[in-house]
Amino acid sequence: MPVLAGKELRIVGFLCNWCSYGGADTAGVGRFTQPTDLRIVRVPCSGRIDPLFIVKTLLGGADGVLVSGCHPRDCHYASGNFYARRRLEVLKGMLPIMGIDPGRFEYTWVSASEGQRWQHVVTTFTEQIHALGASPVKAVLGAYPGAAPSKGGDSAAA
Amino acid sequence: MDVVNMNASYDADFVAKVQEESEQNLSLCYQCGNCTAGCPLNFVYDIPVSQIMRLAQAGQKEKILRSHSMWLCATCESCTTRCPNDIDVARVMDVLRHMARREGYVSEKAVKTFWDSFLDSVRKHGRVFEMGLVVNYVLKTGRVWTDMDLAPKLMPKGKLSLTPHPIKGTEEMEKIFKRFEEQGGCI
Amino acid sequence: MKIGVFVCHCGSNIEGTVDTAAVARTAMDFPSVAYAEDVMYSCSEPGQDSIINAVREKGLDGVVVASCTPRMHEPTFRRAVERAGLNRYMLEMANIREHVSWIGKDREANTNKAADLVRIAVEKLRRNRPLTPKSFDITRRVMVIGGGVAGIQAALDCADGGIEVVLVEKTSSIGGKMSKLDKTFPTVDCSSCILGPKMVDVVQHPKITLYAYAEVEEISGYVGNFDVKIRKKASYVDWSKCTGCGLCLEKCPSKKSMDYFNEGLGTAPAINIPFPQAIPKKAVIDAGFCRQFIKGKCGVCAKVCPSGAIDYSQQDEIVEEKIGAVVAATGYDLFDISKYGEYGGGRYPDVITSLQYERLLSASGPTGGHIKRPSDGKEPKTVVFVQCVGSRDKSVDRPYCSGFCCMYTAKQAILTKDHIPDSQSYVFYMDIRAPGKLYDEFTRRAMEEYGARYVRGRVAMIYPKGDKWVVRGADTLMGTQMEVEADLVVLAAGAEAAVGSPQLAEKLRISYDKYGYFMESHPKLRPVETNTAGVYLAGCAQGPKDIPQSVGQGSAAAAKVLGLFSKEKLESDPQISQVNLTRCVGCGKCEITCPFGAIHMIDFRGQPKAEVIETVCQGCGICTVTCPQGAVQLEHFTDNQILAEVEALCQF
Amino acid sequence: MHMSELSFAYYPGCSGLGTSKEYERSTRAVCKALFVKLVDVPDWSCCGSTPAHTVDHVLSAALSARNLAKVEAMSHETVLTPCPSCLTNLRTANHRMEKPEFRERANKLLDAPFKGAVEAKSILQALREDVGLKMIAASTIKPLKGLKVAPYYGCIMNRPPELMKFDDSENPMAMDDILTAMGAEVVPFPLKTECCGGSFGVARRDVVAELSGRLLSVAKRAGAEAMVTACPLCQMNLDLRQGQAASAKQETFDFPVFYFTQLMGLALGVSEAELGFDKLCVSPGRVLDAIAAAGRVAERESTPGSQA
Repeated sequence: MPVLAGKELRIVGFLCNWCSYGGADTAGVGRFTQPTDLRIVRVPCSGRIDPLFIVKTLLGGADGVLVSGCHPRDCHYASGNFYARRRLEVLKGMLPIMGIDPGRFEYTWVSASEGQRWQHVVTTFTEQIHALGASPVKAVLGAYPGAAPSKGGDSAAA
Repeated sequence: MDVVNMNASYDADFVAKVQEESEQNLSLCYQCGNCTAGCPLNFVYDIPVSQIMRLAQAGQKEKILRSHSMWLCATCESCTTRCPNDIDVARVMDVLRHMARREGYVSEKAVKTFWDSFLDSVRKHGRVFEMGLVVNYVLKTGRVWTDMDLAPKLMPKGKLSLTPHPIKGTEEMEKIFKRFEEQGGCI
Repeated sequence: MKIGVFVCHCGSNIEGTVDTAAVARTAMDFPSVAYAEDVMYSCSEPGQDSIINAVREKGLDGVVVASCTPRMHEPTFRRAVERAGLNRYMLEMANIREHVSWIGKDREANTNKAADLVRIAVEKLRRNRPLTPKSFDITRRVMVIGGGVAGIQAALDCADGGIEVVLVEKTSSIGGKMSKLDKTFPTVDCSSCILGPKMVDVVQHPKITLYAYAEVEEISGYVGNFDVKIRKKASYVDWSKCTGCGLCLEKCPSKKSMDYFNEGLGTAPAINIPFPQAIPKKAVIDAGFCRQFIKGKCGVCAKVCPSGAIDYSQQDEIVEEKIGAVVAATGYDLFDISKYGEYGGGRYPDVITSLQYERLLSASGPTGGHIKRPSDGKEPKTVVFVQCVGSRDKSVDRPYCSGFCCMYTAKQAILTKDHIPDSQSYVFYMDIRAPGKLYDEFTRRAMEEYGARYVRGRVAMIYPKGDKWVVRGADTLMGTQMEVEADLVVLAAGAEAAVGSPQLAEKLRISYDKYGYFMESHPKLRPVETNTAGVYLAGCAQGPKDIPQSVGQGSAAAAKVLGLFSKEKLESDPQISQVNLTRCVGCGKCEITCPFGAIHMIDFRGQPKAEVIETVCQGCGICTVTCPQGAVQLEHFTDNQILAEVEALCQF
Repeated sequence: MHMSELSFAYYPGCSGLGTSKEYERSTRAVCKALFVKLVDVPDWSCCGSTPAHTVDHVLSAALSARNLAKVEAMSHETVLTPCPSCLTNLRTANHRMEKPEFRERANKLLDAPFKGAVEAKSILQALREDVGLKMIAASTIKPLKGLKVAPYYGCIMNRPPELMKFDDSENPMAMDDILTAMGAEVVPFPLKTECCGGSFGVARRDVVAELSGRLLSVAKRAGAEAMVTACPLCQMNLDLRQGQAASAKQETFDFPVFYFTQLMGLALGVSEAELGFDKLCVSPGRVLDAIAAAGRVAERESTPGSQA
């Protein structure tokens, strides 16, 4: 539904299934209260996250993007989060060039056992985004016209 | 011993106040007794410190503020240092003293008087004038024989000067105490 | 496409803070959604039936269940849609419990958020396609890491089940902590008498290969087909020749080596066999103390060895094994008591750990089973036990209860009385934790029959007074300080994750908690499984446990392995990468980045193309991001699916 | 072996003007001998000591902050004080005033506000860490041979560790190390950090008699001939009130109680007069003579030809 006017901003999270998504589950099981802004998109590994997803999300009008994966060396797929770190670091540097406030994007590592840490990450990031306020993108571009396939098709076997 | 009726006697405001002023979470205490175990002053306490903590958890204000224990706490920090739950117990004892003063409970008059005389001296001269402090204390308590046995030891050493060494900023000191009192602080 | 949406109340767990009916109503407006309802318990039988019926009646070809985390019930609902006649991968879940109803009280915001999550699930599902798993062969061999009682049990049960076992033990003998114990609670059984036979079974079992004094170097592969490299550390003794006669131990001129088995009480010869019942009973040279290595000359052991087994030039050796599953049973280590400066652990000779005390009680120990205190070898008459040293103590970052200390302390108090009838034991405790068959009765016996004096309170300090040790604690029940002048003080040191646990977890690609204990895949329902298929847990590696619990877990892990291996073939998850040959330019980037070697280059009509080895691909999707052409796509996590989810969120 | 000179702001504390004159003097003498420059805080005032924090934490902080502000004005980052009680108050004020809200409340009581960027350190810590054992050993002219002492740190020199951030809170070693480096024999004293009774001497002499008595008898049992302290209040309780402690314990002590700086001064060759040994209530004569005698023996052995 539309973002609750005034109450929430649009924050999208990309979480790896094995550590951070589990950490968010652990936070839930522990009833660690969090702000309601965040919407989590589940991916198998932080290595699956294409920097383009984040750019499109931000250009699409999201106010913030949070990426979280397994701690370095603790990746379920051995080295996925190392690729992620490299790619996301580059992205962070490029955001200003695209006119996006780098403060609207953060990436972090949270393990499946770190429910409290997840609560902390979500809370602080949400506060950070609220401090920055709504993204100007919407005003400029209007809502994102729609994510045309960046590349590739629905199913590769086509 | 009578029954403690928790509905009636649990003083929530008191518990809240202690937690706020001490910045400590009383519910962290699981009554292991480590604070009491290490407390050097325990032998003169009427209520051991771990039970003071328990009474605080249970909101038993009256019982705590009437006790002698917090007046006899030397803030030696054993309890704070060894608490397995990282509670600053000594600070809680300090805060309880503050409350007792404010609410007019003084179970150890002599101790309070000595501390007051000390601060009087600081207020007046900016630095403690030891001789004056003792004299002041003796006058207030009427304990003429306080440490008379020490005088012959001390005097010939020329340690106790008979005149204060006031600082330049004495009125500045006076102002500190004045402002404190104006803001409702009580000494 | 016709999608059905089922919004779960989960009793009041979700309904309490989410208006599930409203979510269902909203979902009706989403594209392709043909049906939506709210369900009391979607995972219950009636709940699943209502899904199945709806699929059949409404002719749905995709299902979204909005309930708990997919990490919990995705398999359940996949089976349900399959029973309804759909492909099991035509299911998506929206996590509106752990990620919504349990983390906020604002019903309006929660309902709104829940609807959003359903929306993205629908958008993803619209782009799902039926998938069929491939099956692949299994290597029916298991590696058990750790030769403590849990590992031994797992190894024996697997082997008896007909599976080949590779048992890897870090030290030179199996047996673990249990082999150091004198007796066990609550039966006061002789520890080595009940463990010894099991240890012998291990070496004699035709299906068990034992690598002692070895560690896991590297592990690759996936469930059913792991490749491991095991480092056999140099013992400087050719074990194929060593008969364990022990002559070298007697003759070794350097007797100053650390006696690890006896917890540092006394010293050992530089060439040593840790204890008489050691399995394997083979000698190891401690190069740090051996004169041959320090001074470059000695060679006594080589001269006296009747079988010529000594080999100073021996090097570490790497052996490779192929296995299909792993049981991690690496146990625990003891809390370092010197962290309590006020107890003088490490400074005061007669303040020792509970495990050191076991060695003093044990007939095979340094004192031959006579309790003698380290300082002067005198027999202590007053023994004080201090519990919770490194347990339930936030200030040393050990907030958890180690579970077994209350019990072994009671046992040690009882044994003290048996050894020294005119002795008096004191036990400083906070609470007595004795849940377990005959456990509480046992702690009572320590007090009632053996006269151990229990004092409810922590100890603040220990200091010397003449040849005594003053233990100053509190008796919180009396509300007093309490001092005991002791001859010997035993600190019930808590349990810690074994040294190196995190590093091993990283090799195994399993998770571990902040204390280094391995994470089970569900705290209640999957206690010996991990989130990595084919890797199981047993014993204290997962958290502090006593012997029966560890043995139970050893057997449980074995049952899981036998269950896994009982299948003809294993099914691979079809959510894997696919190469679009028309787009692929054969640059080979994906082949390089794949952590599993699941991509290889093939020749396709004279052109190089990437090909995914379906049973090897683990579905991480790293290649998908790497491919500059977008030729590789991860099934069910395609770029378009993820971007569709993003778009669904951004359009508002 | 002249090292670059260390310079610190210096806060003597009230007792230095009276009951701990000898600590004050010997501290200055030792620092001079070790090239540590002490710049007095101008017109410093009392930190409020124990009485202040038993009344109110803001008042207590303000009394300390008045001095911290002066240190700031001197543009020194670090202020040294010999007195653990002053040290605790200065550090506590500094620590609590890191919180803006509290800082504001405390500064409201002051003419000149404290911004909060001064570290308070004990003389002991400065000598142990900034000067260091190497320098101290090298500067030792008259080793403290034949001296068996029990170093007593008092309860708040190292506690609570989170605040004091110096040495081991349960088994501090700074004085042990310094005195050993200067040739003294240090006996293991288990009650290094046990309370002596603090400021209860006047109002509750029974408390001090009992606690100080316990310290003295344990030190004696440990085989020490004297105690060494780093705290004016401890020293006064153990020395001046030794008689009261003795009668409480029904023991005789006659146990000299030094300030560690007095013994350091001795080893560094500072004249005894400058070190104020005459100010001690229990005469240290016997112990000092023993040191001197041991020193003479050592000299004779070291002078060539005397072996015959």
